Amino acid sequence: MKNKVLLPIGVVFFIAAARPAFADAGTINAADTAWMIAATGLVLMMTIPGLALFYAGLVRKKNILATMAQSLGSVAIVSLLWAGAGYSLAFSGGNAWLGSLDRILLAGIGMDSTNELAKNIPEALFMLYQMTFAVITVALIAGSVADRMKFSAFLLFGAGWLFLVYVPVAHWVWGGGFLGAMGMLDFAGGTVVHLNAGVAGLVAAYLLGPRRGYGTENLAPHDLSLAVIGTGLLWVGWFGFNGGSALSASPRAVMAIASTHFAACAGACVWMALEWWSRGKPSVLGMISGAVAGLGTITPASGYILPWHGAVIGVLAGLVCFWACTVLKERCRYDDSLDVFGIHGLGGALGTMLAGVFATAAISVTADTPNGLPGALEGNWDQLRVQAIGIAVTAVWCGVVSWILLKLIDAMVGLRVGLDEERMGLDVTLHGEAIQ
Amino acid sequence: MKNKVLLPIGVVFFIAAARPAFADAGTINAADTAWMIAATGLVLMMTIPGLALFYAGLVRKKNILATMAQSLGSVAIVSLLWAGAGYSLAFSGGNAWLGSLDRILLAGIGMDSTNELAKNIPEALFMLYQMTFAVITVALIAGSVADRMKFSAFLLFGAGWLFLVYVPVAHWVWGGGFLGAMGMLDFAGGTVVHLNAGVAGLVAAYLLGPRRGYGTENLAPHDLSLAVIGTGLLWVGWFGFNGGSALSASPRAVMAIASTHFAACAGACVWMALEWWSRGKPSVLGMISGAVAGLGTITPASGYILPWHGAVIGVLAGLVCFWACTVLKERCRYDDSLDVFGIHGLGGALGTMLAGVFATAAISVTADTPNGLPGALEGNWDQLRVQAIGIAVTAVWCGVVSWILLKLIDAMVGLRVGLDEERMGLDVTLHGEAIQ
Amino acid sequence: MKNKVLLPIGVVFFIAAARPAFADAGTINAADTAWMIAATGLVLMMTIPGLALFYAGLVRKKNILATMAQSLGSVAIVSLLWAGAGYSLAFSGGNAWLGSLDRILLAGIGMDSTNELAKNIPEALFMLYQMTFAVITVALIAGSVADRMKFSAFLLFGAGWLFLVYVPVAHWVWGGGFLGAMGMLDFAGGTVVHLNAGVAGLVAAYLLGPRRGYGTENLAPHDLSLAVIGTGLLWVGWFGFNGGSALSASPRAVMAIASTHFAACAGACVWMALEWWSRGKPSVLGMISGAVAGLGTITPASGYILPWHGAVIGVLAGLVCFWACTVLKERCRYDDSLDVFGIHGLGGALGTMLAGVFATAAISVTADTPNGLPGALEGNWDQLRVQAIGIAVTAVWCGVVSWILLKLIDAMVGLRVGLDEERMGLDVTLHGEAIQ
Amino acid sequence: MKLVIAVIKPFKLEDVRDALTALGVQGLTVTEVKGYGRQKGHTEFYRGAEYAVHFLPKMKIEIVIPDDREDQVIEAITASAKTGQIGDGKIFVTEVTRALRIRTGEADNNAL
Amino acid sequence: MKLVIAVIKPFKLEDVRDALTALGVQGLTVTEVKGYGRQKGHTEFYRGAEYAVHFLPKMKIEIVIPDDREDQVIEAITASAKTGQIGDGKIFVTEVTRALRIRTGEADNNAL
Amino acid sequence: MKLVIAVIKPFKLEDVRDALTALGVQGLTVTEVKGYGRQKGHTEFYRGAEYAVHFLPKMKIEIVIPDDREDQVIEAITASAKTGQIGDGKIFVTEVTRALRIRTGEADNNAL
Ligand SMILES: Nc1ncnc2c1ncn2[C@@H]1O[C@H](COP(=O)(O)OP(=O)(O)O)[C@@H](O)[C@H]1O
Ligand SMILES: Nc1ncnc2c1ncn2[C@@H]1O[C@H](COP(=O)(O)OP(=O)(O)O)[C@@H](O)[C@H]1O
Ligand SMILES: Nc1ncnc2c1ncn2[C@@H]1O[C@H](COP(=O)(O)OP(=O)(O)O)[C@@H](O)[C@H]1O
Repeated sequence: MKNKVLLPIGVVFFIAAARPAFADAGTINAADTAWMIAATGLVLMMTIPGLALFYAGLVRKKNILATMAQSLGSVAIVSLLWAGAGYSLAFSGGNAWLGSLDRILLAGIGMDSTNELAKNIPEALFMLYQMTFAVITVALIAGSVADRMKFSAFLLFGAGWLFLVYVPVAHWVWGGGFLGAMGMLDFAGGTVVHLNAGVAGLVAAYLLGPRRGYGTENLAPHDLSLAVIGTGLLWVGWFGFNGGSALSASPRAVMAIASTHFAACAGACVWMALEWWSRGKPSVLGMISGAVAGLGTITPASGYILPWHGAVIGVLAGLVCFWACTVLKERCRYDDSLDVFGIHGLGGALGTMLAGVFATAAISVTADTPNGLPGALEGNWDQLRVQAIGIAVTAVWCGVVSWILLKLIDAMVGLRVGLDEERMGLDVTLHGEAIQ
Repeated sequence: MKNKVLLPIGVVFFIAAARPAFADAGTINAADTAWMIAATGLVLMMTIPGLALFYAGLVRKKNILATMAQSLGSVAIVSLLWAGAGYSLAFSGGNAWLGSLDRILLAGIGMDSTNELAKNIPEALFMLYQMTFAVITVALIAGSVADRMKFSAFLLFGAGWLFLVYVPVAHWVWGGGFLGAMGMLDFAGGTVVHLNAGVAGLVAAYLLGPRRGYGTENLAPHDLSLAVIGTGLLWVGWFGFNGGSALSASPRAVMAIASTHFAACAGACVWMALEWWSRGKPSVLGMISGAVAGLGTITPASGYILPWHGAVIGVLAGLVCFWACTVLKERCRYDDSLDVFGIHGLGGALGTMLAGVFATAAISVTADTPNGLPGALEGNWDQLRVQAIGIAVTAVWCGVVSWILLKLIDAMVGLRVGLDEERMGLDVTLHGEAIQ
Repeated sequence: MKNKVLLPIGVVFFIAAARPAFADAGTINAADTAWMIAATGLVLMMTIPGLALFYAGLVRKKNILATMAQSLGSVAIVSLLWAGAGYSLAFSGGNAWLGSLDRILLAGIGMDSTNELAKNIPEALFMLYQMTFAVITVALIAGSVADRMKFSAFLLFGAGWLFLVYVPVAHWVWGGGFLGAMGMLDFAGGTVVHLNAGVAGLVAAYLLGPRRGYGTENLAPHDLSLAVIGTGLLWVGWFGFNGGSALSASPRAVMAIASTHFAACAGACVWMALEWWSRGKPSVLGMISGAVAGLGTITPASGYILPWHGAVIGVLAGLVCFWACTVLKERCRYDDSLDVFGIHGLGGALGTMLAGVFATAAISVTADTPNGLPGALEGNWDQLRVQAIGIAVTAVWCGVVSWILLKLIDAMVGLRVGLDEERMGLDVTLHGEAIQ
Repeated sequence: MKLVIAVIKPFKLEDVRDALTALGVQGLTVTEVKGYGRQKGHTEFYRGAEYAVHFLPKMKIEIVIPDDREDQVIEAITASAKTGQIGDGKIFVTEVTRALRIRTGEADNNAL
Repeated sequence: MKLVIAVIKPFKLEDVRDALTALGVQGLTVTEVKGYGRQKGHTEFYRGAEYAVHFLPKMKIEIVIPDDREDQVIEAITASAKTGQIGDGKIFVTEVTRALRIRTGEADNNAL
Repeated sequence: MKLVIAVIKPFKLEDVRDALTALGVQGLTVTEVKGYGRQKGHTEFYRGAEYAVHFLPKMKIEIVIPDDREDQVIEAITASAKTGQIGDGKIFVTEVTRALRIRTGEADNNAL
């Protein structure tokens, strides 16, 4: 809210608009607040129950509850750590590398405080909204290690990774750090969320080793209908994820939602078509995989592009992620159980590059960047270099730190359950309960 | 947007966009945008996962995924076709019969463009919101043909039907076409959505023939709990469906939601009471059927009436749809598997007539119709004639075109799976996967 | 929005909020309306499908549908009775004991009417929002009597209890009655909703007697994954429950949501830790129980406190409710099947006391209470006395009236199904259907 | 007495039960089983992975009958369960040395 | 050796198991089955359609025991599974010619 | 003919099937069962309540074979189902007096 001059404005809205704005504190806008509360709820819903269902639907019956426990645990623990220090270290100023300690334990967040990055909504709301991103990023990783990781190890990893990887990367890209300063485009988390989760998942899958029976036993999902419910909630929730990243109830939020939706549709159609063509049958798992691939891939570009760009990105997402899950994984022989790397990791990287391709000045224009942020299609080829640097920095940092952290945790409590526990299923052995 | 006087107002927002406001384009209202984004998300949620669950819960275990695939496929394909041409042909001006080609491939939809029909929200949002209606209408039809239609045939039918039936009818009623011009009342889709889907479903059910074992084998729903989850999400989503049709965060939206909710409650109570009385036991399927009957039936009237009218309409919906599903269907010997015609078709027609009965000037008043739109109860008996014409035109057009289209598709790829495939279940035979 | 005169804006709410307020009718605010519609939808979603799933996931397979029927029935019947008279008796003025008859059958609720208690939103919206609270309170009680109560008896009880307990208590605390006048703090329903439901449930559980096989047979939940889905929807819905209780899209709503979320997280962590420590395994049921305990307990305090208070309250909620469900219940030998008393009853009472402890003037300040409402931590020890009176009055009234009402219904139709019906399961015997 | 075990196609269950009750058989016990045999299964695929599902859903019917009804019962099952297509299933017979009705204590043929 | 097959009401399973372990029986195998018999089923209805569900949930217990324990075991099951109401179920006995413990290769009575 | 009943650990099913098909066994029937035996179950707890779950998931395989293949089949099952740990399961053999293929009416050894 930089402009304190009174300006003529041409409209009193039919229904009451509500933007007082005479006092300094009064930069908070009720309409934006209304939307951002909804968006925060939507992104929380993406993790519980969205992601919990999506993942639970893909594992075997004996691991359904354990898989859900990982989503629940991520919400509970990451949220508290975020309030404790994560938010402060990511989003409260600081230097190019890390935020400040000003908001440790939420100190100073009051009724009328706002964050520099979103002066139109209460700071507590900005903090909560960003929290839901940290939560889902950690929860996503669980898909790579499904069916075999210890719950204790997962929680320790999530807590450590939040501070060592998520928080710095979020600061670099969004919180005033060097990647953002360099002009890197990542609207809603192609690198911060999806690439990050994908790389961490890949590293964890390598370190843990494949599931017992991988390649020999039937590891088919127990109940794909759960995964379909989860996909529906993820999809709707993504309106809050990408649309909310506009941080206002504005046309930009709408544009982000439009490209997001068309990317999901195109991803689903492409994956469906590829399966139909290659195997004679389009699977439901394929359709939802394509939709999620489209959603993950559009994320970094969503607020910078035109709706039809979304469809193009969705098509590319479907092609690349299909190949990653069916060909690449086979070839590299890692067991990324639920394809976090193949879908989110590669999708996130691809989308980050495509943001550099499709960014459109007319959409990405803001008060701070009055000329918009053009991409390669509009002649700004250099943007691709910036995007590539962002991807490389994130992937390397995340990969290395995740590896070290997992090694440490392995030494402390062990990463993987025993063979008998894996065979009996994690529900009973880790949580003492079972789907009857 | 009545007030065109310039007022001083003190703030230009940091992020964007949306409130430029010095020019004509500046009619976009953030509060309405906030609500309409939420409403769009809610209506999408009605299809995935709402309707997917509702229908999946009513079929046999071997067809659960195939049923969900139909909802997913409708979302993916109808959305893209809507962006490609559907929106333009339905909602961008044109003549009495069809819209223009101005918005083909979303051409011209920018940050500050609006549609004549909703100047207070970004056009992209109006386009998305209307898209969710097209999506669910096609998805609804799947209920009639559950358990036996080929997935390929369903997708072809959905794509063709969208352009040949949905788009013209939507234009006629809402997009500036002749039914709207005639004064026909259909607030949120009694004819456009529900009657349309019901008639198409009925025609399809006749052409496909009954499910193998209909009337002899036990075709009981596998897991009604899924249908209950679906009903809950449909019900909540309907707040966006009917409330959103006010296109603003206004008392009218609230009134629509109030009558919607009471209609659902009354429908559920009536169906429950009828079963209790006629069979000694109120079934859960009965309760949710009544609720959905109430919701479908109130739809065309919702934004024109008082809340208590909603309860009356819900009662009538429960009575008529109960009779349709238990008596009429038996008598006419069609196998409309999940009662799309009995609930949505008849409910939509009934509600469209009742909109003509209960429309209340004080509620239906708008800028364009400053005297409101009174119904028969307020002396405007002629409205019933108009409503009847709307119903007849829609039903006949939809019935004839659906029939022709299905015949064509039958000739091209065949409508129905083989007997063995039907017996093994569509999940395995069409999609190569199964609920374990 | 009738007022077309240009007016100076006279009030800048401390919190921004933007409620014009110079004209009588023109007080309705679109942004607040947008958020409150969403909040109303969220709270409805808490009952269907949220609570329906949460409870259904905790019973045995043969009772899943019957459990869901209780949630559905509560929605349908309580909503209609609320419109009929409940709202009027609770929220339309009246005296210290009961509201007036002014709004019987929603008389007088028009497009621009507002309630004194929420002038910034349409009255119909306030009525609907409050309705969703009445609905979920009745639905909550079903958890205590799961697996054995007659559906008819439950509906009769719900209807009677609504008018004899819920409506008066809501009026006493929120509608202008004597508890509110005394200064009792209950932001979103610690006494009105949670304590009330818990006490009614406890009384009902005592009168019905334990489930057949309690303590000897294996009564393990059939499918906890349903309960996890339910928890996710309850959690997100609670943003509408507590955040919506601010009745505006304001920082206060955000603060309520923040403390709510951290309480849920802390509750989940504590319960998880207690189980891990006492039994070696953290169960998923434990995590969700802790989350719900945190959510229920924070409710009365949520809009008066700082976010970190929420975490503290969540910790206490986890400790107390864990003890209630594992130790207290064992000792007192009642069979409160799904721990409505242990979690909601005690949590509601605890939270109501803690509201008196943590209430913070800076957060609880409003136009009516410009100095805020300080609690014991800010020196206002007397608040604890007031809170205790509120709890005692509610518990005694609810306990006594529930007991009498249940006895009456027992005499009329009988409370409990027969032994054979209980053994065969309520789905088949009461509703004539089953999960296959 | 004999225990007749028939493994049949699931959708034939009602037909078989009707045929048996027509014969006066008063009780039988049914189990959902998976069968492996000449009838081929199908392939399910999940993203990269393909699983051959060799086991097909079948119904196993167990009926204990007096010795003299064996032929009748087998004929009734054969007639009602037959579609003529591969996978119709099998009937096996074993000897039962004792039968008892728990409720009354009636034994052997009286217990059936 | 004998194979004792008991079809009982599901909620009696724990009682029967307790009675058998009290006798020293060290192993048994349980299957969820559907029973058709004198005990009547129920009708389920779904909108227009009504389906008579003739098959009731039962538990089938299979126990292989040395010949000399047959009477004991049957008595224990009868006593513990009985409610006196229709549908209590049946006990059938067949001859087992061979038994083997997979883990150790122990045979016949030693394998049980 | 013999009916071989093997109760094995679920994850050994594919191994056993492979071993049997290698022998030329052309059909078998599998049932999900719960086993009670020396292998201990686990405890599940739900808020206040603890339930001892004594019954472990097992797979029951039923194969009818000609008399002369009994030893072969039993050996194949033993070899393929063995982990050496408690709970590996049992094999029981009973006599079958008659077998019939429903589709063709072929009888006894020809029906298998
Ligand atoms: N030797 C056998 N022992 C036990 N069950 C068998 C045997 N052979 C076949 N079955 C059962 O019978 C079913 C049908 O057998 P299959 O060979 O597929 O067809 P058909 O009965 O037409 O020869 C199998 O799925 C299996 O359950
Ligand atoms: N002849 C039979 N062969 C196999 N199972 C039987 C037979 N008769 C009864 N059963 C089983 O025993 C159960 C109980 O039998 P039912 O006739 O209902 O009651 P009761 O045992 O009191 O006579 C049946 O549900 C069925 O599973
Ligand atoms: N006497 C018996 N009759 C029937 N089934 C048995 C018997 N004893 C064991 N079983 C089955 O065999 C399984 C394995 O037996 P168990 O005693 O646990 O281990 P082991 O086979 O190593 O001795 C049991 O779970 C049960 O299903």
